[in-house]
Amino acid sequence: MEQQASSTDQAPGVGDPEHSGSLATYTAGLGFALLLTGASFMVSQTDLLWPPGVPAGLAVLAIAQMGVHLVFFLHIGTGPDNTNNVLALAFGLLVVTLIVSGSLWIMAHLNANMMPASAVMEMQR
Amino acid sequence: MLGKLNWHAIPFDQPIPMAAALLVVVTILAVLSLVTWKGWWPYLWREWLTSVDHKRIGVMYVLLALVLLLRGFMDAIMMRSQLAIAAGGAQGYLPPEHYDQIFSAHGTIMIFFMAMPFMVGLMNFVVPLQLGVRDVAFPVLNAISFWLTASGALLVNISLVVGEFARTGWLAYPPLSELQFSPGVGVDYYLWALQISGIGTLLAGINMVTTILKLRAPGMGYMRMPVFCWTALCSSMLIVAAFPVLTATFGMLLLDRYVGMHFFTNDGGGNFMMYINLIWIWGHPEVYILALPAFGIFSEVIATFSGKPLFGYRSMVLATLAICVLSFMVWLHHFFTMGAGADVNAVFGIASMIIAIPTGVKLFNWLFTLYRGRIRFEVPVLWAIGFMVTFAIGGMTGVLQAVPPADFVLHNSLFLVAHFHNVIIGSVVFGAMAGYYYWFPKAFGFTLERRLGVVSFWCWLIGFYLAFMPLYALGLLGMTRRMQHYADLSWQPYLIVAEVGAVIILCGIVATVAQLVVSIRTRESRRDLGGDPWNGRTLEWSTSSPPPAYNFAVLPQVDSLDAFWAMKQRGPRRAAARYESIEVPRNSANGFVTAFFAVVTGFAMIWHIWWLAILGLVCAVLTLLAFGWVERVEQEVSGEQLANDERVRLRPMDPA
Amino acid sequence: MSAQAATAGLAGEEEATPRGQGSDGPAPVRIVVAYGFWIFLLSDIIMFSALFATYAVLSGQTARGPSGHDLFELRHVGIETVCLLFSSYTCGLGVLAIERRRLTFFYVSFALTFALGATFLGLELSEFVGLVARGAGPSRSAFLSAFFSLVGLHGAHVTAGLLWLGFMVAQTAARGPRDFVRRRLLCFSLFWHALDIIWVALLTLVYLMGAR
Amino acid sequence: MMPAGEHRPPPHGRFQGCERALRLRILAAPAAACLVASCRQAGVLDPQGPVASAERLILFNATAIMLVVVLPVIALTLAFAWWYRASNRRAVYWPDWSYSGHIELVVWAIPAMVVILLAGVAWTGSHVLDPAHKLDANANPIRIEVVSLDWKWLFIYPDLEIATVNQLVVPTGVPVEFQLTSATVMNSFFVPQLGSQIYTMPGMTTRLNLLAERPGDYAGLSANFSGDGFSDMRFLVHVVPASDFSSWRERARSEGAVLNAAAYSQLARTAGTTQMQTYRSVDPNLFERIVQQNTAAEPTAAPPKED
Ligand code: HEA
Ligand code: HEA
Ligand code: CUA
Ligand SMILES: [Cu+2]
Repeated sequence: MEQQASSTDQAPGVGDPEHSGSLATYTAGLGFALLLTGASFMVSQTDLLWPPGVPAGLAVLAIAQMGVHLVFFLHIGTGPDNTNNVLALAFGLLVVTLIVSGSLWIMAHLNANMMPASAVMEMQR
Repeated sequence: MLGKLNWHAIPFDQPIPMAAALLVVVTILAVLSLVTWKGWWPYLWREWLTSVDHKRIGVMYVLLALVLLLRGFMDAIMMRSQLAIAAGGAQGYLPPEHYDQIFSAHGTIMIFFMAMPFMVGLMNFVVPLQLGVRDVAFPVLNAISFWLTASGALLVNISLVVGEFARTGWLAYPPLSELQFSPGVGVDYYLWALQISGIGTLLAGINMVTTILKLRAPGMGYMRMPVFCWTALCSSMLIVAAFPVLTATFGMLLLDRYVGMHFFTNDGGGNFMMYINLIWIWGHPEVYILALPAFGIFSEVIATFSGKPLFGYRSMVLATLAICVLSFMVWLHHFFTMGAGADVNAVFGIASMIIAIPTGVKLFNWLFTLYRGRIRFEVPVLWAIGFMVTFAIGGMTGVLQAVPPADFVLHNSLFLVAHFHNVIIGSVVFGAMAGYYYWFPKAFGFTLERRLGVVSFWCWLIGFYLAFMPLYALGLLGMTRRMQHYADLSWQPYLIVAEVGAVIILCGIVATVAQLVVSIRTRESRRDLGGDPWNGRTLEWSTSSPPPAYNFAVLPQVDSLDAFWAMKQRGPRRAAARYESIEVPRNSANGFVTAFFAVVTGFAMIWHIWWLAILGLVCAVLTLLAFGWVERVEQEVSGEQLANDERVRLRPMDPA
Repeated sequence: MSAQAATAGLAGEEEATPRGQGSDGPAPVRIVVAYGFWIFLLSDIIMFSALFATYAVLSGQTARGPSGHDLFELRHVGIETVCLLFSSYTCGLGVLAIERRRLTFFYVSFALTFALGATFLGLELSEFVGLVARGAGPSRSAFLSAFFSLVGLHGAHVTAGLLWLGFMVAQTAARGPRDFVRRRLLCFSLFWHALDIIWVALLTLVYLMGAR
Repeated sequence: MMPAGEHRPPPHGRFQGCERALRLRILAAPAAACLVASCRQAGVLDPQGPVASAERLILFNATAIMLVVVLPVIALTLAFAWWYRASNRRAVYWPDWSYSGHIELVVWAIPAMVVILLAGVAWTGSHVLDPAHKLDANANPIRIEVVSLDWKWLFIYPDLEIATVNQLVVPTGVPVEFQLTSATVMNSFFVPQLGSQIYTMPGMTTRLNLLAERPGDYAGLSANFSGDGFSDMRFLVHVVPASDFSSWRERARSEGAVLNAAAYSQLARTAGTTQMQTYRSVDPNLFERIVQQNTAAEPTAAPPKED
């Protein structure tokens, strides 16, 4: 397991400085992140966006920001040297999606089927 | 000062647990004094307790699993005996408080401390050898993983003597497991033991994934990895993805119990359906975490002893990956009867059935590996064939329960109990036994006695069918699980047959133990000098038995599937022209010491001894930091020494 | 090495295999370590996702107690967010600095990271204390149990991160920017960035959606 | 449940009459042969209502569909293992054979076909036999509210204003609409001969629709472990012709105690099972109050509520 330079596979955040992490990428990442955060606050605090659309808007902004973090801070790219990292990430995201969306779907059905009428009223407060 | 702990925690007034506890304590003391008397401590400490060699750790995992297999079986036979007599008005010999602890402990131990360590142990031992590398990615972490698992097992067994174990079933559903309904320490033992060992398992999974993806012999592309490595990879990926959910779920239950939160309580807006949902998000993948490595073992065994490559390697890999992903999409089939509604039930039911497709493909591929083979009936093949037959039945009853309307009448009945013993024993236990026999010579340098192995197999097979087929019938007759006694006398004959089956399994266990003893005593006549006792196909057989600490003096060059088979076709093995020096990791007490403090912390938390809990935690963290402060300098093995070793090793293999 | 990789590629077995993967033996330590840590981070994110799901399910269960709308102060949360984002930036700069062996720059960056992280933590703590003082503690309702646990778990990670940061600075000072030290700094920075990602999800789901 | 340290063995030995009948039935048939459907059985294989009949049929169908594949697999496993044993010199040996596109195709296709068929059964079955799905019948349905308590069952007939414990009396041919909850931990309401079980959960109401076709006594039970007294948490389902049902109702109306808040509280607090019992009148809102969990009848050892 000696250190060798010939290998071209990568791990997240690793790489020769010119290649992945540089002052420019970090600064750009910070800029994007601040911008997206600001947008999120704006969307949630003002009525610029059609109110029923706000959750969707917030979700999109959050996903975009996570993407920014992954690319600019964790240097997860799509190059051939990154396949393993991306595959692992994809598997993780699949699991997270299944857990969250599956749970919410199941629990919504259970609650809808089981709440006595009065409790439904109360829940909507 | 001592929290809730006092002398009443020890059940002096109850003869059965006392006797069992006494037996355990006496055995432990006997072993400890033997070790002391023989002066084996330095050797044990140096070679085992602080070892970071993946082979040693693998062996310790398996040893832990075998010991807890015996504990789990003691529970099983107590349950079977109770149910054989507690019919009609009879109450049997175990009152409900004990019976409930016993089935909870049996399920917990068998899954977490028998099946898991067995599979993780075999993966640990075999995977680096099959990949043709010198160790796992993180050897010290590996030791920590093992010792944390052992810590959990220790805590569960302490509960036998000090206090009590959970009486809530092996998954501790709230609200029964909430403080309101289970005020004792039983559930806390359960939770802390599983939290601690769960972290160990998670770390082991991370280690294994990294090893398989990043450390392979030169030339070993993905499509040249042995199938066992593929199944180990998928199983470990499932560990990495599922165990965090378990940790979170137990964490929430702990917060409910310790600081009065309301995640799953009946009051305060809690919703225990969420616990059931989360625990099965972990629970269903868990059964494949156990089953996949077993499938891998059978793939290796069937190919080796049929003298043929595995049929349909690509299909096999694809099926494994499919099972890995699908197993995260079916969890609701464990609570069809909660009332989520037709659409939800149907979707999850169908998703469950879809798993039968890749599993069926595997079965067919094994079948066609046997086809036109030249099968040598060594013991592992017997287990494999027993598995194929048994698992087909158990899988079928699983699919049956995946049909929601059928499950409405089968859920929680003994039919379900029969299903899961059918698949678990049929795949995991049979697979573990096959792997144990198959790789034993690699680990210890001599083969196991064959005749007793055959006896053990037949006892298990017959005993299994007698013990569990009647449960299918009983389930259909309306007998539900976790009953301490029952009114219906017509059930008794079936339960007596089941008891007989368990006793026959006991004979199988006796044969296994006898086999081990006999084999050790007659090992000289069964030395495995060539390192390849079964005419194997994969790289673990290319090194000596037992392998040197560094596994391979020179990393093998891989240019096809079944790499070692291909090498053998090319002619006898030769020493390399030149040996370069290599580095092997040094021993580390990190794992053992950390785990010691983990046990202390867990025990203190269970008994609400807050100062000790904090002390234990701080010490555990300090241990990690202290070991992290120094740079680990690996140990070098020089080229000359390697050349020397290799000369010695190759001598008996030399055809000339 | 590379010639051999080429022949393995020609064998047609593994088109999907990236260069340097499997076909030329074990990966270098640095990559192994970072990859293992990446897997760990993914598992951590999955653990959070279980808590997120629980929070989403329980967020309406206020047991006639206060709801998010009554409790959350977005200005506070905005400052916390900015602290975390800037700390991620300084952390990244610190790692760049150590890779170029510019120690002073490294220490300054990490000191800033620590300060920003500690500010975040302080703000979070003051929020928690305020809630408890108003009778909205974790045992008040299922919603608050889920809130405190989810946000608290992130806070616990930040705390662990700060301890680790301190340890790493001490180790760098004592050992210099050696290979194993830099490997660990790399892992630390991955950890710190991942906490940001979790915070983004938390900010959106808990605060921005909850405060409406 | 019980305060820690106090272990009261639950009483047992109820349902003597029912048991005797079963015993006679079973003694007549050797145990192992009983799986054959022709032999009269209690349990899932002896359905007494449309739901249970449909579920048994699905059980049989699904098993048969799968056996079509599983039996050949088992037979081939044994046959191949036997024929290709190393000592059989007549068997052909192909040491390098490991791939055949045709076989691969078949190998994926066969289980896939079986699963497609089963998936159809599962989809329609889930919908038609959804426990919340009301049953079609000529008679007007009867509503029954079910409460699981610590190791006993309370049945409230809200329209008749009577209640029973551990005994459920229903008329033949009349659809029964159950609403279920629990005043303690989770249990599962299950009458194997009538079909589908469903969980009972505190603070929630589940729904179940069943129908009994023939008069008789059927065993009911909790199918989800709920603590020390679980094994005795059984009840008797007494299915009677419609005329008998009305006379039972009249009798129940005139005898027994009243199930008011105090009586309920008494019943719920007594850990352990009790005899079968009927109440001649019941507070019409009791069920709703139990679901709301404000009956002041929390089981023992309950911490004080916060609100
Ligand atoms: C891996 C999992 C596993 C295994 C192997 C077993 C094995 C057995 N189990 Fe199982 N069981 C469970 C998992 C398992 N069980 C679970 C999860 C539950 C549910 C718990 C709950 O309800 O919450 C359960 C519940 C359960 C019940 C309760 C049923 C009920 O609810 O009413 C019963 C009843 O008898 C039972 C019986 C048995 C028997 C007789 C065996 C036998 O097959 C035992 C076989 C014997 C051994 C496994 C020991 C072999 C030992 C060796 C080979 C040692 C060799 C030693 C050396 C070489 C040194 N089990
Ligand atoms: C190693 C463990 C293991 C394995 C491999 C399986 C495999 C399967 N299990 Fe099982 N299961 C458990 C362990 C396991 N299970 C445990 C422990 C429980 C209970 C936990 C508890 O409640 O305590 C349980 C419970 C359980 C339930 C819940 C029942 C209930 O609570 O009411 C269900 C329901 O769908 C189910 C389904 C399945 C299915 C569809 C498979 C499939 O993967 C099976 C696939 C295999 C085959 C089908 C056979 C081979 C295929 C062919 C020969 C091809 C042709 C066949 C067809 C196309 C059908 N299992
Ligand atoms: Cu169970 Cu709502
Ligand atoms: Cu499952």
